Amino acid sequence: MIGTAHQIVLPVVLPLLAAFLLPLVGRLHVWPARLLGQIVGVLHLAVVAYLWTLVGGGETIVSALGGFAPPLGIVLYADRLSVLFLLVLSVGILLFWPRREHGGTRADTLTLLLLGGGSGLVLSGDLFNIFVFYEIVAVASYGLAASGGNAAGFGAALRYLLLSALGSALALLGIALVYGAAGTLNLADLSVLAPERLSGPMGLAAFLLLVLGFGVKAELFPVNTWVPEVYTAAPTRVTAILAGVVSKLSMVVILRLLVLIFADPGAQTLLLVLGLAGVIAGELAAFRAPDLNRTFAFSSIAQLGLVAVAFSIPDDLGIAAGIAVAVHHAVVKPGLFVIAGHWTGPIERLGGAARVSRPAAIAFVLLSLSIIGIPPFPGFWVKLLLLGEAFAAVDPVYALAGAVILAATVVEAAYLFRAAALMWEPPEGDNRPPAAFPLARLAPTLVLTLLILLAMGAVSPLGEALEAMAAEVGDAAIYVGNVLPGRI
Amino acid sequence: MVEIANPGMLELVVDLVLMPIVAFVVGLALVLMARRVRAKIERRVGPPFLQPVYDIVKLYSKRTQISHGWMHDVAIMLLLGGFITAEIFLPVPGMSGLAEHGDLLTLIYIMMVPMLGMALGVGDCANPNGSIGISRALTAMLAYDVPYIIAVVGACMVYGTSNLVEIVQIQQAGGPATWGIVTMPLLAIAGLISMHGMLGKEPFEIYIAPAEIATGPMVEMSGKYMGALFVMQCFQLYTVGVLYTTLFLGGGEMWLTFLPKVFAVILVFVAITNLFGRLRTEDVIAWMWKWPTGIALLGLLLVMIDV
Amino acid sequence: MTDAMLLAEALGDVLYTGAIGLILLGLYAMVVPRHLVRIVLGLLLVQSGVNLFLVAVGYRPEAAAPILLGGQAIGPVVDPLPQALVLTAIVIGVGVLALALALVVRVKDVHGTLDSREVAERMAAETGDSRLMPETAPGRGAAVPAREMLEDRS
Amino acid sequence: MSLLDLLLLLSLLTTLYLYAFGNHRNAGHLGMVVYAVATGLVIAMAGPLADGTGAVGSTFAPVMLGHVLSWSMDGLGWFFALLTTGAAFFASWYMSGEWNAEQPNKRIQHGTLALNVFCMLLLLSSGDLLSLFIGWEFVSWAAFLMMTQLGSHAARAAFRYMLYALAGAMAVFAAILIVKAQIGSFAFADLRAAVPALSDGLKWLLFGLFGLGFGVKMAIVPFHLWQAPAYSFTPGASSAFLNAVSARMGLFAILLVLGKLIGFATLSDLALPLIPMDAKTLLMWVAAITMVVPTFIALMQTDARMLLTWHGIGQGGYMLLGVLVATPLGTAAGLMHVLNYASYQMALVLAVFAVIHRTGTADLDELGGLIKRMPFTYLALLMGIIGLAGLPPMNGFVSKWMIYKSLLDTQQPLLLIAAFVGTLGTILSVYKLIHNIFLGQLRAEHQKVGEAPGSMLAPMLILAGIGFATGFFPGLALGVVDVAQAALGVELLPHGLGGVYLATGSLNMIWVVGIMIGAIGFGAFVFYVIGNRRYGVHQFDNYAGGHFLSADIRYHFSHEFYPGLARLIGPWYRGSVVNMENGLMIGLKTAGDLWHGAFRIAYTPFYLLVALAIGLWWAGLDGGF
Repeated sequence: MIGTAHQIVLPVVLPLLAAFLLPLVGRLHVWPARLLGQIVGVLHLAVVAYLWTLVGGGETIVSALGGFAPPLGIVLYADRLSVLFLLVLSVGILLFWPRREHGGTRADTLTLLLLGGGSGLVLSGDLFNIFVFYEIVAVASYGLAASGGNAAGFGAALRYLLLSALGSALALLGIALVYGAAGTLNLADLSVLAPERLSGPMGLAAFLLLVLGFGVKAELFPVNTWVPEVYTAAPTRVTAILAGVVSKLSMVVILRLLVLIFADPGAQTLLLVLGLAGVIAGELAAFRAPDLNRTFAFSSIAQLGLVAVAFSIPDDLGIAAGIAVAVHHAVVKPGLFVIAGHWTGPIERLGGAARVSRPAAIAFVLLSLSIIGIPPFPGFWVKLLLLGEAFAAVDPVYALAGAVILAATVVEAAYLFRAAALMWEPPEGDNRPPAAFPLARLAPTLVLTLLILLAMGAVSPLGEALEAMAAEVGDAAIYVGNVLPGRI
Repeated sequence: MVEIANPGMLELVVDLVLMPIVAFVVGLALVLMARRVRAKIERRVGPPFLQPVYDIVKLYSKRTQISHGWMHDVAIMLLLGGFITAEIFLPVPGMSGLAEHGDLLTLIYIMMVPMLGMALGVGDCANPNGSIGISRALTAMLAYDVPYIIAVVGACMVYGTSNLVEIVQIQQAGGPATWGIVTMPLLAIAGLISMHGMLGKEPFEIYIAPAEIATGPMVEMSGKYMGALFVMQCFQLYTVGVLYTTLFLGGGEMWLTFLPKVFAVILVFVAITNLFGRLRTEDVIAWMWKWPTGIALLGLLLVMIDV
Repeated sequence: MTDAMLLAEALGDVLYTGAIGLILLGLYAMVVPRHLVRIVLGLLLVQSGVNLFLVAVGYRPEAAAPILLGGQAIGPVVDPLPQALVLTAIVIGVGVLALALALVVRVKDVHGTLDSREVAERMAAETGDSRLMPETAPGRGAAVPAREMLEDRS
Repeated sequence: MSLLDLLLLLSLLTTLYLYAFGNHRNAGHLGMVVYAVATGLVIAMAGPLADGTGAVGSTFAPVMLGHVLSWSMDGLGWFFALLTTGAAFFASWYMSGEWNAEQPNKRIQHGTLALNVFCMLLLLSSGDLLSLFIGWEFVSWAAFLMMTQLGSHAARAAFRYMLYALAGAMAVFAAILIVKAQIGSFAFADLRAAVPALSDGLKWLLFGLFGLGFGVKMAIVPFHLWQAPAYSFTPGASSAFLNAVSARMGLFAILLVLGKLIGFATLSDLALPLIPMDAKTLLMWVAAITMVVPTFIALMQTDARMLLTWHGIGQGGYMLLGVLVATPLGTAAGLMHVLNYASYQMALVLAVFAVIHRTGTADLDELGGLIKRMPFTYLALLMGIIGLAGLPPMNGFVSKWMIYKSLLDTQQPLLLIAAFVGTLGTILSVYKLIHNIFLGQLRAEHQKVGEAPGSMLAPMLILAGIGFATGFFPGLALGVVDVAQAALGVELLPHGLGGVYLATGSLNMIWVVGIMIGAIGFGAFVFYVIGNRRYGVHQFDNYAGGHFLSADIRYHFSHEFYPGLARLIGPWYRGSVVNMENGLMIGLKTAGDLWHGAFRIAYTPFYLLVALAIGLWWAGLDGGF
């Protein structure tokens, strides 16, 4: 149905507007600008929460911008999936809102840009708008990556930019291919036309280009080389946002593309291969990573690989598993990056960390346990969902993928617990123990850990909600029916 | 549950008393025989008839009775107790004692108890020579027990039971053609060699080696401690002889045919003993694990094909 | 089929070939050279190629520009949508390129070099990952300020 | 609220309480009380379980992601639960007195013990495959927590354990997910019903995955490397508890899944290609190798704790072999060995830790003569090693005899010989243990060592006493075993108080032990009454080849106790499995370095290009360009 709720525009427009306003206000004085940014952030959360009340029961909101009806007009589409990730985005960004950093309001502006762009990314119902919002997110993240002010940050941001821009260009090429074949860019419209016009190798090539292009942010396998550099060089909060939230938004886009347009075995196989390669590459590289930052960077590559594998399973429950992995990772990884951002330096120097700051060490262990997938932590149920689907899939390739994931889990536990065990050891030799953790810096981690612990008690309702959501997302007909009533 | 006909109380008591005594007396005779045969081979006259008894009496009545600790004393009790127990579970003509309540496997384990007791006692003496002796003796045990157990297992498979009384009955019912030595000659050979090792005679007596480690386990034994060892030797010769007879030579239908078999077995050991020098510890293992074990495994293979 | 139509068809092919050629040229420039400005220029080439491709997708032989004159259509027109898209893409591309060049300047400032590989090595050294490069690393975990390294080299 | 609820709740609360207030000096006593109550609860559950079909359910059944998790304890779980709470009771007793006063990390010791008990009870009462897996993970991590508490090399050993355990757990996870995918349910009954219909390949897969997963916990060869160091470097009572109970969880799971659900009979129908062997025989040979190899590794140890834990691995092989024989006798033997082993191994480990407590070392080259100072500890250790070596009159003999007998009756002489060789190695090794610690010369620095305190002596002597009592009256233990055996669906073994009577040979321990006591009594009579009076001398009053001995002269043979044997079989210790483990680790590291390097060095768009090219080629291939 075409909803009348125009609040759906607010999450996009508000932050963008504020982002452009902020530097102007900042000219006058810094603090009102910062206040403005924060107010908009909170407002965004409020709007998103309100949106959730609208779509939470399974309804959807479709809003045609400017009054042009789809497929000609531009569509914003909000269902539970998009609002869920809006929520993740909003909470993530609020939790890691820039503190007083040098550069005045620059970081605030970029963060707002990211917020607006990201909101647009998950809400867009149109391939080209997705591209535009993706670029907005990208530009914001380049700026944020360089905002640490350290030499490595500039280099990393540049290399990130080059790769990402190349990826975007290729994605645009993919969009051109799609348009050339189908003559439309509206997702719903494409979904109707795809079986006819995008099923051949052309379609697959377009999907490849799109996945490689959008995969840069989603940390997909061969285009994720920027990850360790940027996550090491960028400020902790930026790392947390990029790894925790932004990467998931791109995955949501890829999911939409897969479900609506490229729902054929070729595309699924492609995503499976990329995802699996990401899992292997990420876990193995993390195993040899010299410091916590890189460890988690590689580990998040692997986790995103898991998401890709889950999405590639041709089944609604696979989608549910993918969403679960994504959300779980979005909760856990930022918390871990906060710890890594404070305890930098070689892992071997972590000795004595637990004595210096017990809450941090305990949070580290709990979050690690969850990410490895040890019962009763939520991570276990997530993995159960994912692997259960993998082993139940008709194609035995998925069982093989499941086996690889299980093996990767052991490697994952090895590097996480090597670090955890070191924390309880006394410092080696003459080394000093790592710096004590101010509780204020640790606060986001503690909040996220608490969230994980609370989720332990709500596994079943969450799982049911996820399955309902996945059933909705997985059915292209629902999407098309909502956007283009009458076409089906 | 298989019902076992319990022997009458009186009969049991008689068995319990008589079996160790018989074992002791026959054991003394066996020791005497061993010494006389050795003397004959060395062209000596040899000890008088009652010499073993004299030895025991002498040792028990010596004034120097040095104890090295309570484990040293307990060891002596374990030595004697272990072998007496073993005798009671080893059927002989007319007396099966408690053999129905514990089979061949049990007997093998009971026979290890005095060995362990002695090892503990020697250890308590705090003399490294003794400890070295025990180390060597246990190593030798590891060597000879492998072919030994293969032979025993093979025998159990052939007879289809591990009950000693039944093993004897089967052989006696079928006559010499069903004796172990006929039905499983290879196992019988392996058993003979390994039991020779068990007796600790040349060439397997490196653990005593008087010139090197001052008689090893016996280094701190004097007086009645030594006497107990002497008694143990009687029991050991008897047990090994009877066990071999029971497993491979048809057991005993009556004492008249039974005792000659036992003496013959021991005579073979004694005869072999005097032909050899002494093997080093690792050579004992290497040899035991090569030849008797090989023969025994071959025998077991034949048995398995047969069964 | 008229000559003009044939010419128009050929033009379409030329457009596609040119676009693909630009993209390949750009990719080459991004992968092989190590000079950062060349790499950025490569990116420019790729973007241009993609834009050209997008325009070519909307191209129809013998069609007019999609401009309404006096409120009425004038026969077949080329697809206007790709053109609008390209416009947006060009704007975005310019922005990104500007940002890229700005970052190149900063990189040159802090690292003192425009060789992409050297930049990578220096970054690795600064963030403490010298596991694979003993010859350039000043020592594990030692964070050497970029300026000092610059002076060392001169 | 059922008894099971009560039991689980009790142990959970104990865990929380002891973790919070474990530093209190009465924590050990509290633990004793709690574990005694828990044991009582377990015993109270026996009634409905005795016929083998009953189970005590839990009312706690959360629904997780559409799967109902259920917990209910049947006879098999009950058997192991009894073992667990009993072992915890003695461990807690050991920790209640002087030990407790001197430990720096009491809270962790008490807390982890309680946590382990809770997790084990949870595992033992699991009612479906999912709760089994959850319990399995719980047990693994609880044990990890217990092992890692001393830090440094204990932490390293625990870390290694964790990797092994997790790899095993992942295998189990894969197996239960395959089961779920194939039969659509996690329920035990459904798996049992579906097994006959599964294909052979699938059965092999499940056998391999479950066997590997559970086998890792049992430390069957070649997954045995982790266990000895992990158990050894854990403090006293915790180590004893781990030794006695922890690895038995693997046996429980094997019995439950392979024995009860899939069925050993099914396994023996799975033939291997080329060689005449089936899955069950294969596992039996694995068990046999597990009996022999770790035992001979134990023989070469110089640390008393390591020696014992290596033997623990070998003893696990006996249990597995016993239950795999799968006749009434064999199953009973394997299960009884679990109880017996727990009693003597705990006594042994506790005794060794008492020695460490007094002397500060467990190095077999640096002790000696302690029988003069710690006679009761010596007694506990002596009874323990007699049990471990499987000699009469201790209970270890009974279960080993039954294992031998079952192998003999099922015509498997080669396995029997392997078992026997293992026993011979054990005898050698335990003599070295007791000789090097307690016999021989008392070292000068240990002249003033005192006997272990009563709170530590009592549990180990009582455990040794249990070992003797169940050796004297095996019927006591066999009665307990019956419950588990009934639950497994194996025919019960007819037995009396004194032992078993079979057509092919019987064992009545009342007679054996009775006669032995009598005969030793007679030996004592002969010793004390006949002959001249003995007199004690100082240990320096020894034959020393003409030397005068004094306190500073080392007159004790302990280092490399079996030189002849070592010379011969030394070259056989090639460390193949260690090399395998190292190789795996190096391979992993190399792969990690390669990927890590790939992320670091190359200029990044290159990968994109390669992926694009391959992808386009593949897309063309797939679409038929």
